Amino acid sequence: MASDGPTAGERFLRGLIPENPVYRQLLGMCPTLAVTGGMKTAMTMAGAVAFVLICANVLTSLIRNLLKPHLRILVFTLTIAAFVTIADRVLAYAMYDMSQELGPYIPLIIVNCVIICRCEVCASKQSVVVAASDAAGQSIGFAMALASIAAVREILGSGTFFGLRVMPEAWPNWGIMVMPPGAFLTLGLLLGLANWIGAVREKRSGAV
Amino acid sequence: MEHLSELILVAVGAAVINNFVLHYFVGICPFIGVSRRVDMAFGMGCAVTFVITIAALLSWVFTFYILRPGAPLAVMVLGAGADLSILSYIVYIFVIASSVQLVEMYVRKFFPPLYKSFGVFLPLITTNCAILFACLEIMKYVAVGKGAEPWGLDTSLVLAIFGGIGFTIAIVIMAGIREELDHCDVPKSLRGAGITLIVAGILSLAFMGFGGVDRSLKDILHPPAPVAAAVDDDNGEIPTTMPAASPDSKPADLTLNTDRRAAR
Amino acid sequence: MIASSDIPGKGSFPRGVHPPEGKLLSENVAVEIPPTPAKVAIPLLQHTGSPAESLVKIRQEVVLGEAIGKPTGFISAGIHATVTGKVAKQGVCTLPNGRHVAMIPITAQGDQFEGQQLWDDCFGGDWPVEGLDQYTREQISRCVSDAGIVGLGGAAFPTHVKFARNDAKPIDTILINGCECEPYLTADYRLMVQAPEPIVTGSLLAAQAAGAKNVIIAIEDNKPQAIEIMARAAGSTGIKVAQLKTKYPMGGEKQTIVAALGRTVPTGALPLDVGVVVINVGTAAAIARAVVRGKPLTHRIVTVSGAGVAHPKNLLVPIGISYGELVDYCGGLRAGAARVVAGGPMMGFTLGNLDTPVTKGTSGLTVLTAADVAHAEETNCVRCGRCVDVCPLNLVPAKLAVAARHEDWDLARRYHLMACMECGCCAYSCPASLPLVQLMRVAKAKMPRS
Amino acid sequence: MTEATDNNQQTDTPPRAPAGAGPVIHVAPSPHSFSKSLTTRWMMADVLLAAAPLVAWAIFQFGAEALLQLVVCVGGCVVAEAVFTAMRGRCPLGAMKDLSAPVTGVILAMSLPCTAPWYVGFIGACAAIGIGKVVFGGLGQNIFNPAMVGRAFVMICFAWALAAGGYVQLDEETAAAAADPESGMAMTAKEPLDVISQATPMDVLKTRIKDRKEAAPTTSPARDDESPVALSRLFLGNVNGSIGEVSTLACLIGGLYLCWRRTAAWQIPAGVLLASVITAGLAHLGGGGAGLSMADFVGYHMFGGALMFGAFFIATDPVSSPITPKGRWIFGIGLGLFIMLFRTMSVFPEGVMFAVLMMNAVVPLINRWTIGTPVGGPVPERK
Amino acid sequence: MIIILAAATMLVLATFMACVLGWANVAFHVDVDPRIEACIDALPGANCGGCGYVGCGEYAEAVVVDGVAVDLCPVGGDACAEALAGILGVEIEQTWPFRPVIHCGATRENRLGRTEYRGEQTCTAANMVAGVQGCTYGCLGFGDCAAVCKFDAIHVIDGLACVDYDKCVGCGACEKICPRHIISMTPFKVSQMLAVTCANNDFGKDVKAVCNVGCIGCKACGRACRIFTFQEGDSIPSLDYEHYDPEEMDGLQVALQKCPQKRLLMVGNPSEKDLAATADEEVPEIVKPDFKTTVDKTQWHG
Repeated sequence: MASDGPTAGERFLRGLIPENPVYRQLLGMCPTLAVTGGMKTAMTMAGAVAFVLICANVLTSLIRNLLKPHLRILVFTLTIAAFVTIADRVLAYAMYDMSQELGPYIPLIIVNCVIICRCEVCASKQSVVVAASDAAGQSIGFAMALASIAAVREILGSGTFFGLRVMPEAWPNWGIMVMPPGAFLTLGLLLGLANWIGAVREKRSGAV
Repeated sequence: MEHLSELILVAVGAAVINNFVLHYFVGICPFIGVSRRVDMAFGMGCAVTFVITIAALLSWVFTFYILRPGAPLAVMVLGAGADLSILSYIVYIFVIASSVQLVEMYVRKFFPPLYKSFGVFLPLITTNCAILFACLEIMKYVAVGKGAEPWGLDTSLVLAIFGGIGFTIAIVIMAGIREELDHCDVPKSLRGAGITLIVAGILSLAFMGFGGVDRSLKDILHPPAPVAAAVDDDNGEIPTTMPAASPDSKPADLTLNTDRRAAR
Repeated sequence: MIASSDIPGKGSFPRGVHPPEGKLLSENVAVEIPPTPAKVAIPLLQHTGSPAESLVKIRQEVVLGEAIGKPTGFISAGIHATVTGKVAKQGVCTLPNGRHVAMIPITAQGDQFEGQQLWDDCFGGDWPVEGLDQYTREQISRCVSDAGIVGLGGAAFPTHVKFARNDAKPIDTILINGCECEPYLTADYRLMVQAPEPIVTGSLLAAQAAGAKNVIIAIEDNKPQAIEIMARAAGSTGIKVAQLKTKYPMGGEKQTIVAALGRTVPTGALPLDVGVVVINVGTAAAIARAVVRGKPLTHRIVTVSGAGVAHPKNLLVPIGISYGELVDYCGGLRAGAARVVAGGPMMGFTLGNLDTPVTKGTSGLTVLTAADVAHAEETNCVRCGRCVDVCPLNLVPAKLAVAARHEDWDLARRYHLMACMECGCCAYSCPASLPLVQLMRVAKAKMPRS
Repeated sequence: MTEATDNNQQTDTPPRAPAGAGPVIHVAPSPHSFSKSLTTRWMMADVLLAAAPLVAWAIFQFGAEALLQLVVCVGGCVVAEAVFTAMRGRCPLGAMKDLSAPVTGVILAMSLPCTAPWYVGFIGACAAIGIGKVVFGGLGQNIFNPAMVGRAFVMICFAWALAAGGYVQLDEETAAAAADPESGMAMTAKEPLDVISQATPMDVLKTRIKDRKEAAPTTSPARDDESPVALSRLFLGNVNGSIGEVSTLACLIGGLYLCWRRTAAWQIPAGVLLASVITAGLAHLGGGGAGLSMADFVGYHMFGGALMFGAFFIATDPVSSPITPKGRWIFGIGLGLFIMLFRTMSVFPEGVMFAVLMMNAVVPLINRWTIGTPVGGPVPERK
Repeated sequence: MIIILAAATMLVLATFMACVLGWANVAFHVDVDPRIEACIDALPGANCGGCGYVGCGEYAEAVVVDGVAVDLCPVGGDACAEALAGILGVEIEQTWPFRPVIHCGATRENRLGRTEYRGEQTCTAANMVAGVQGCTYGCLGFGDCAAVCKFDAIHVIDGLACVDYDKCVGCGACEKICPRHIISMTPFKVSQMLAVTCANNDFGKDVKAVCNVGCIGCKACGRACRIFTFQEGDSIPSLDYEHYDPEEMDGLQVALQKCPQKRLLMVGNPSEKDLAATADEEVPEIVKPDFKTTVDKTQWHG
């Protein structure tokens, strides 16, 4: 399994849709729900996750032969924690308002299952290049998922997209969408939609 | 008395009003994963509460004595206050991971039946955001700057325990509903996580009813001075999370009367 | 006169339903005795327990009352020829309750006991109420056993078993069950009205056999005439007549015990466990006949009623006569007949084949029309809780139905599936027309034992 | 399997035919007798019937706007039901037949103010049927009361349309009058004014409590003692509010009809009323009485707002309430407590909707904890 | 200076925790059999219950802890059994593949005394209502077995359950669900097995009254071939599979021809044509679970 696994390119593509971390693997739900009130926060979060994920994957892959099995997870988390601290500080320096808005969700990247899962499943067994491309694929997949949810929530909830007004003036904002219930409902329904599309495609490919 | 009512406020706030799961979205993974059966959910809730308490205890100790600006350690070693808070994330996760592992091994060795019923959830908890979130919340109030009183150990523990209880309440309610849903004709694509999230959405809607209860509670516990209260009122829970009201579009504020009065 | 006030029970039990009674059709029709059928088919298993063993060979001549099957084991009962005639080749039949059993057909030959003569032999004449001490406990019990008497109310539990001596659980009360709560059925009512004396004698004998001090005859208050007649017949014998509320399933023995005595029989236990023996009025009469006259159980009163039959009647017929002959005697089925039910409409079993023989436990034949059984289309359960409001056992049928449909045995166990007695109250009152009783029956069959 | 069964029935040989062209008999499990008094559809129709006084009063009180709201909600629910059921690949007509969609529509309409724009009703209806009912599998399987899910959805979405502001037409004069703490209590004097322009009773109470808290306790005690809105007006319904909730009288007529028909379980409204009376009494004793007399304060809570409507029409939805009588008591009492908690302490003037959703969520747990013991005790363990 | 302090703090903390954990690892050590995990991995994970345990996990535990046989998994078949055996280091005993045989051969038109049935349309429910059909032994045809089959290997055709042996893996779910117990798991020594496709134990006259094709208990087959044995009180022959030898087809042929209810009694046996077609084929000693039968289209119910 370790040697004859998918190539780097395949792993990259897989992360986008077939193994999308949010819709397919149900990982990283906390940020998915918490920061998708608007596109800006969502994309910032996606960026931070991508940074941490890629760095952690690469580092894990580099040290994969040194790891004892029962200490593996501990080491992963510590590695991730270090990178998250970096990301947090950088963000606080560069985009202070955004960092305030994201609040505790940036440090919570440490326990984002996407990262630990990729470290465990992929990076600890694969070469650096494969691990990096896998991380990139997963990051983009994660970003896409966040973007889809944030788009729905921001457009319906605030009538804007990246802060720009896209709905007509008369559009009554759906206040619920930017609040916790809206996050749950949107993700729940989008998840159903994703499953449904997946099922339909599978049926179609089965029929052919 | 003052302190006690402070604790009550923290407790109520953490348990229901700003429920960890339904308001802050932390601990979603176990909330979805382990809410199939009521007894399992209850076990998970207990395990989380237990671990969260231990983690809060340790993280308070570390934050208070080592990490916060002006902590005794730095003063002792360097002779001056130093900010070690950059270490905080690493320390917290380290503390959580090791204490979970320790607890797991201990329970497994000495209470096998207990381990069988709830120990299996323990490894899952390491990556439970709720624990880290509680630590971060505590850090926020312990590592305050000059002028404010840092939280004591008791407040931190109350936050942790009641946060855990809030999590337990949410996950047990969810498990009750999901047991029922097992026998319902839920659309295939929504089964599992989808319907759970939708139910969580409605639950979170219901929990919004608690909005403002903490403030009223505060008023009851220590009645405000007549003048100060009017000003205080406008920083309510709900209005801040609502889209800001702009004067020409429709006002989107629930406490309309208050606002109008304020505007006047 | 009516002594319902001095019974320990409240005269009713919680919950239950009030289905339309339909008893008017046959309640005032005196018992008729149809001519002896040309052939009877006597199943070897007409009771709860193990089947009887055949004592006769093909072409053997038998006379009325001759034993043709001997009990095998303690919970079993003997079988007797119900006509005089010749045994034909043994075959099998499927009883309405689904038991597939061997039966002995007898072709009637020679002189038969018929008409008034039969009635007098069964129920007429004098019945002693004094001096019954001459029969010992064992004698009565043996007589009952030899006569093949089983509960005539429907469950057909061998009666002598109830009299078995058990010093750990002494019997203090004999409850004579004349409730007859099933709609349409009037067999017990006619017996009480027309032949109260053997019932009284039989009750006293039963008390003697069980060593019980109290005898209570329980009758629902929709049968005032029967209450009066029974009270008069009981006279100074010390038998009390209890007037109970008209309600289904008052005739279920556990409900009768609650209503009349205020005692609750534990789930899975028998009335014996609370010191009570419940005996149907018909059984009591049969006991009297067996002990006083030495005659086995060969005939019983059967109600043929319902809107689907031309002339509803109460008939005294030999056991083993086919249901078809009963229907034919009552003028045949009307055009609208849709379901032929052995027993009453609440707990009776449908017949697919009218050639099935009448057994000891057959209390009636109800022919329901398409309009009677018309049932609204099944809809989703809206958890209205009506089934909970009527369940005499305090169960939650709606949840049990969900558990049954999804085969969730944990849920079924949590909601006490096995306590259900299938009385049908829930299905009767379900607005969603769910087949609750059937679901529960299936679930009970499928539920793994552990 | 179904195919096979169908075939079975077609080709079955008829049983022993009785004399002549006899009837065809069939076999079936017991019981063979059914209570014909009630079907699921009749239960739904009962609710519609019971809602008739409310609807009549609403139209009398609020006029065409109420009618419009009703049409939008009922129409929205029916359309949503048809569309969503069709999306699930079920026959939409089959789902229509049970009348549950119109019931949801009526309840939803009754719980909205007449001033809410049409799309509020429509979106509420879609949310009610969509995320309140169809995702759970349709009638009988929803966990939450669909109408309340719909209302909560629009309440949080368009708070301005449903909260205090939704009821009050914001013309200058009324707004000023309502907002003025000095004249707020003089609302009763403005009776000739269109009811729609009044603040809702619960809002008045909330404001009043707040005012008392803020103002020095030396405010003129004379004015404080009178009820903010006369109880008789509250009872009759000559006040502003959601179109169905205003008239306690109509709610009582409809609700008692439902209880009499046993379409609604009487334990639930009884529990709600009991709990809220006691809680209101205690709140009054605890000093939260806003200066009213005990009777006025309790009566105000009883007759004002959606309490009666909620107790009789919303909470009694059988699907989302417990099934056992004991469970219903717990449900009703819990609901009453939550209503009073939300009314007195949260930022919302009214708590029925949140309380109902809250209690709906714990119904599975209540059911689980109130399983009765069978008569005769639990089933003994088999050996 | 701060950097050194931070590093020192981390180092001290790490050392401390490492010591504690290391000590705990020794002090709280619990032995867990790693083979259980390995077994769970080796099992197919269908959780079908075919092995008799609640799920694959439980079976894995039973295999390791209680030493239960490794070849109980019908889904995984030999490969799975070998894998389990490899994990445990034991030898597997070869067993015959068991397949369900339906002991009823009456299609709808052959059944007599059927009455329209209103109620839950399942066998289990209908079985509790008397008079649905005359024969109280035979297949009811509501398809509980078809519904329970996870492999789409059993179908109700003309009111009679028929096994599709191409798809069947022999999990035995149908055997367990059948309320009339007319499905039995039979060892298939060859691709075509003989079976008695009637379960009605009544006298010939009674059988004829309810079925056109039922076994009338004439016992002709028993006289013709000794593998047909009659249990005490049975009128239906039982097959003695222990002594079933495909070589001994002559006696079987005689028995087949002697059976008066021709169409029915021995439907498990290949028809003559099929027999001729397969007679020359080599009979494998152990039939692999993926064997195919060639005669599904014929009256092959055994």
